[in-house]
Amino acid sequence: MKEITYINPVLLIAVPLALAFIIPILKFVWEKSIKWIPVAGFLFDLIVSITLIPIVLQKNIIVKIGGTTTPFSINLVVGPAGLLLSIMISLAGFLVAIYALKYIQEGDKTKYHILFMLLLTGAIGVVLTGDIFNLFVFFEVLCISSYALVGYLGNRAGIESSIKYLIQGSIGSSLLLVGIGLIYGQYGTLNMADLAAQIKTADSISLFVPMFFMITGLGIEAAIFPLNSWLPDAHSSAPSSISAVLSGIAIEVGLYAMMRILFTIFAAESFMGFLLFLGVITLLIGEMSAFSQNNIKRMLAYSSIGQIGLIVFAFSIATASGLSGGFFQMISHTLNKALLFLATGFMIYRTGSMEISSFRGLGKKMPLTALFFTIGTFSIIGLPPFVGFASKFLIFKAALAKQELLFIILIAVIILTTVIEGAYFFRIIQTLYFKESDDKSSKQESAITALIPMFIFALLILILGIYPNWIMKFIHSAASELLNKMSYLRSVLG
Amino acid sequence: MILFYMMIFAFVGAFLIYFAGKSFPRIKEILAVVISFLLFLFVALLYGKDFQINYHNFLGFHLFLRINMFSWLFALTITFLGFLSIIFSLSYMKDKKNNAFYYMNMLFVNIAMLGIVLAGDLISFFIFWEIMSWSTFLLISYKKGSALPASMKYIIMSIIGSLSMLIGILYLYDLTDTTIISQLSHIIRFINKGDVIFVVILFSIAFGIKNAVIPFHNWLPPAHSEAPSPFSAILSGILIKMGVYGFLLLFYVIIGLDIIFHLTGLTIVLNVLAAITIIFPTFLAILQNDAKRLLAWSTVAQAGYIFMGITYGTELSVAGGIFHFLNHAIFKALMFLAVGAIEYRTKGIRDLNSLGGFIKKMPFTFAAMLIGAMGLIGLPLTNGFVSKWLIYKTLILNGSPFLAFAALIGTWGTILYSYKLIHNIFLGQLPAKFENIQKAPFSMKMPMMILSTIIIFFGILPGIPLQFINKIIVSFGYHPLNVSLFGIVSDSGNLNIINILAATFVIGVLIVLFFRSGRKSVRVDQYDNYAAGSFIPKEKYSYTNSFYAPLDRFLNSFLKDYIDIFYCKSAALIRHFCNGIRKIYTGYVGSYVMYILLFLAVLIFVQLNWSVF
Amino acid sequence: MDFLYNYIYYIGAFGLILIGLYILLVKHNLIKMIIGLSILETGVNLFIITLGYLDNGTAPIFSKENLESNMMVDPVPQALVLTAIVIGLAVLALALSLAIRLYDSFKTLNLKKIKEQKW
Amino acid sequence: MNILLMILSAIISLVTGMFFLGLARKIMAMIHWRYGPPIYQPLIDVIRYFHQRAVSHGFIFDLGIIISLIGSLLVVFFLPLGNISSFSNSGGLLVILYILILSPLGLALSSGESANPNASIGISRKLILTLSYEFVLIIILLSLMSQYQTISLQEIVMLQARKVWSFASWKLILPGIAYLLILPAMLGFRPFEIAGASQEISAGPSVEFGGKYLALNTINHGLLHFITIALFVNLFLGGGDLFGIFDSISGTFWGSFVSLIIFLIKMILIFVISVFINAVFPRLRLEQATKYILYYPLSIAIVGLIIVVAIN
Repeated sequence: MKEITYINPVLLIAVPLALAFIIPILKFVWEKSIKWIPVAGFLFDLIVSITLIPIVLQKNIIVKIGGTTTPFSINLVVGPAGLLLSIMISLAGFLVAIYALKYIQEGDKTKYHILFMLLLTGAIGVVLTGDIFNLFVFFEVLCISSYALVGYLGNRAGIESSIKYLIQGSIGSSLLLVGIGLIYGQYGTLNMADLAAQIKTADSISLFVPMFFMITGLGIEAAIFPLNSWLPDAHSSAPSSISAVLSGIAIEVGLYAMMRILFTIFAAESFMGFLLFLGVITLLIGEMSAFSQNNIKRMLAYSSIGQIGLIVFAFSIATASGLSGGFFQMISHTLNKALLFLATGFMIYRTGSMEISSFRGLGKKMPLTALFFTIGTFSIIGLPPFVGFASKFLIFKAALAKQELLFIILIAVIILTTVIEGAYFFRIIQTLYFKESDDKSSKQESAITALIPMFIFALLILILGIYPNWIMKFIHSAASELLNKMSYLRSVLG
Repeated sequence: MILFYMMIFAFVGAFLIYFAGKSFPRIKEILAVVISFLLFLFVALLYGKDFQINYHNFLGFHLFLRINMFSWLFALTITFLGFLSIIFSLSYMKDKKNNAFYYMNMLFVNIAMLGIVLAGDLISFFIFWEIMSWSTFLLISYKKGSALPASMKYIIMSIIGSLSMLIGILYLYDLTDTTIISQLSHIIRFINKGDVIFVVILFSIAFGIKNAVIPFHNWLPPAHSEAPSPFSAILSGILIKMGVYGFLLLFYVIIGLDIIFHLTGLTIVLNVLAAITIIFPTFLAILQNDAKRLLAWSTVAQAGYIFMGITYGTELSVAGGIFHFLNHAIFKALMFLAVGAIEYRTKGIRDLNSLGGFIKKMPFTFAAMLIGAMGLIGLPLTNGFVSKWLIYKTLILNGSPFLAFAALIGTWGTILYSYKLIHNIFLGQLPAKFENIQKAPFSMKMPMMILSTIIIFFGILPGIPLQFINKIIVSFGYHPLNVSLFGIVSDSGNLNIINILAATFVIGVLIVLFFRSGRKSVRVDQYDNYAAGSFIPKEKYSYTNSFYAPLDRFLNSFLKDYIDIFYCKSAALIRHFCNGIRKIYTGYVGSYVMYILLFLAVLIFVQLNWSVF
Repeated sequence: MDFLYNYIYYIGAFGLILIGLYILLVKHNLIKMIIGLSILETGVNLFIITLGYLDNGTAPIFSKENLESNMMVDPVPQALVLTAIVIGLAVLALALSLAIRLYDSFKTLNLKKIKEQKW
Repeated sequence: MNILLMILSAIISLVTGMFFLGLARKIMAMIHWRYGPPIYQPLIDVIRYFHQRAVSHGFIFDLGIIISLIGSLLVVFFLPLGNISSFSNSGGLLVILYILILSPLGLALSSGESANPNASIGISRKLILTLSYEFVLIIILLSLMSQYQTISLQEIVMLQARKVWSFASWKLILPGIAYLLILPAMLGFRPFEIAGASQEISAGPSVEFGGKYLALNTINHGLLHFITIALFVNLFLGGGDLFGIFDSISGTFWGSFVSLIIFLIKMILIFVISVFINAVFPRLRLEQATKYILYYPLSIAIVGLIIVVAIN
């Protein structure tokens, strides 16, 4: 068999990690350059990830570290699903890093950039790893850097949210570790494929208890309904660039890890019915809580909860089209929410307030920022021709393809939440464009380095909304990889 | 591909207007007029064509554009009214800031509606439907202030509707494996009745909301009255008729005659809804004191006529429904434009109680309004007469006198509110503050003139539009009507406009001659009135105020928009509930920890005890 | 007694975990909660160690000729715990430094009184 | 031929209308124990008005009254007078219903422009009153049209004429009664003399009319009396038919003549009854009148329609 040469995916993790630790050294050498390090790192990741696409579409890339044969070595499994997320992460990382060039003005910038890189490196590690303990470790890298970044501004809200997030997150990781321990105690392996091979179906209670521990642990990071109390605080108190990454990437990575464990390791079909409800409840609670918010970032944070609920719902349909819908919704949520938070960041910077009512007349003062914000909201509500429509469309289609009354009822609930979502987002649009502000100061657009990433996000939203077919093949293979446990096993264990 | 290029051209044009408007303010108006006129021309040139093209592939769905007689008629109406209202906007929008945004959205709405009627499959139908919804939202919000809650109402209703339609489309797709309209119409007969009814209900919510059928009408009055007037004309004239188009498409093209009227009870329910939609809004319109709100309620009522026509399901009624759509588009647009002209000259006053006597100041607008009102009432020799006649006739002859009663009494209500509108704006005393009101500018007069002419033209020669409509109903599977140039021939009562025209003309000439032969009268001032010796106060009060006071007293006690009140109450309730829900995020970490542990504990407990999973 | 003898480490580990959770659930003082977290993590670590622990087992190094692999302690959990301890330390350090900042801002460590971020 | 018939029916209606106006005054005078004016007095008045100077308030002031008269005359062509009918084939009852609108609308436009408060009040009252009796009238017409399954008035009259008596179908008795009950309101007689209340609002809509305007208004008034009663006679009293006695000569000139005479006699009878009612009742207030119409005649008419529909 002819070997295809490709860049080693380990670099996806290694390069940003190395760069992250170069930053403090560089600080003494050339301080001005440090803010470009994340840009370079994630641009590298983005390019590498994209070049890997054609290879991954044919077969998964397995990278073994630490020698020996598969179950006993630490390995990376770069499948379509993982690569898809890693592209999303590096894309978001790259664009948000550009945004941060001007946006991050206060505090110790060195620390910001280190933590930012660590956060996303952790995220890439989580999606690419093939080993549950490594998953835990990367997860902790992600979590700890996000605890710190939430409190980065050092103001009252940031510190408070950060400590609350830390407490809940630590409990989550402890529970995850307990779950990993329980699994290891039974099967003596940490390799996901090996575990999956040993666990044919999840039936005994001894499997369910670790599963529950792991779900709860990951669920905290994935912000599923009763476990998501940290999210509104953390996302609203962090700097907007970090909120964008947390909302667009961190929780989705948590969700991905959870789904990977559920689908690949446990193959817990019967649990999906429960997750279906959990997803819808998460959606409902998130959107309802967002409905009467006056703080824009809190509103966006609650909306993220809602979106996560929708993604959980889509994954829990547990069909190929459902999973495709879920992945597509992940992509669309990353783009939308990142765009919204980025636009909001400069709007808050401009008005000095997070109250929605203070955004009056910003449509005139910051026309482009307001326009991008509007595109983001339209997309997140699911209006064509934006990407949010395509993803919601896929989810509805997948749910209705089940042809069960239950799904029709759940979809009715989802419609209700979309209506609520529309209500609060359109209210902001009205505030931006159709309410006169008292302040008559002149036009002052966001910084150009902020507008470029926003523009790219908006462009992607529009293009993917009109031509969703371009990524459908990739998404389909991601969905089938996640759904089809056996092929995953075969690709890893050989 | 010409259709596709046309749409692309239009969208690009709309953007061009926006960006050109930023740098060259003059160009955007010219561009808007030219583009809308070209669209009208394109569509007009497509007459008689019948084809469909695949233009895009969206998530595995093939998207089509198609044109045939049915969509051509709607497309022509859309582009025509779009063109006229953009001309009207030239002066209406002249001194408003940010009108590039307005023109762009105006074109967006028109293109989206064009897309709806040209859509050859349900997915592109839905996509254009949604584009229409949000661009309409932006336009309704345009005037700020009280327009904001109105547009919120609109967009929320609209989202509900479009989502339920989306579910309907996907449900249908699951059953038939296609969304292409021409294929659906063949496959649909293999589906069982229950599914068809379910789909019809889902679609009916969407179309009913757009068409403002009664339990879904409440967005319309505020939206119509708060939108800029040229857009109100579009909104009332064609945008809500997209619901009509949808119903026609669903009932007659997709599902087909032989199935839809064998669904038990469905048509009865729809007809009763239509009757209610005629009566209540009519009487609510009488109570209104805001000119545009009055017209808005009238729109709801007239939409009820159209809905009645298309759901009653005989060839006469369907033809009448489509014809009434066309007519209503024309005369209601005309009336909104006339009110817009008043609003423009009075700097935004449209309160009927404070206007009056404008006939001396704006005679042309008065004439337009009068002709529009005559069409609305349906007086013979105007277009509204023929379409209403068709609907009444079939209702009576097919044994639905109660529906006919609703329709006929609705007409009398129409007289009352139309007269109130005319009287309170144009007749009666001219308040002193309006002494210096100017005539409407030419760019406002021109669309009004064209529309007025069409009203009379169609009223005298109903055969011309009816021939197109005949082709449409034949394509639905009906027998063609026996249409002559001046009316309709059938065995149970003919309609012949030429008789009426001739008689009117002769009598008119005779009476005028007779009248002129009398002693010449003297023009007097408006205050030179007979008051049985008493003094007529000036400026003290306006007796256009509460014109139908006795009726108001009588109706006000029980006639309210209960449905709107109900919706508003439930919205408030939901808001309250939502506010309560977020209280679970207490802010205390201990409780959050408790949630986490409870979640874990419940999962384990449930599995241990009942082995659910 | 046999049960207790066999499972004493597990009982101890889960006892610690439960104590940690109890503290997190009940205590309002941030420092106490951080202590709770620490206990929780210790419990988890102990639990994982126990998984690979063998009574009288030797280190998993083939230092003598006659060593069988089933007499060795499983090395993997120990590696895991080492990592976990490091992570725990990082979290603890971060938590404590945040606690200092929190006290600077709010002049209290009672989390019941620090509820600005809610709803 | 048709044109001749048209002219003929126009003349008949104009003359009868004038005659009705005179008759009403005469009968009222006799009830009051006066001599009263001669029966041709309205005609004299019209001629006299015509030569008097009038004030005009504007173009619509002129146009409205002309429209009003056109509307009234048009309706006449659609009404079969005995066997004479000119436009029976142009849309039927529905067209009549619609052209009936023209007359009050024209009047309302005309007096609306006069800017006289009394006129505005009068129109408002008239329209409201019309709305309320129109409820009843529509139901009555619908009962007939449902009964005979046609919208042509001519056919209804013919179908009824074939029966022995005009109330041939007992199902139509209730609608007939309802029509009788609203007849005074349609004629504008007391107790429904609300719009043109001369003592209260100076004859309401026609307050500003003088000279030739008043002349046209008077003619119009007469015509409206004629139309209202002719419609009733056509719908319920078999038109120009009397127990079928003259069936043998139908189709001939004499047959038409006799039927016209019978038609007119029936009309006069009904009119006289209405005038009696006018004489003995006081004027109601608008609310009272509306309530009355919406309670009694409306419920009778609805019951009638239900019966018709149920049996068909």
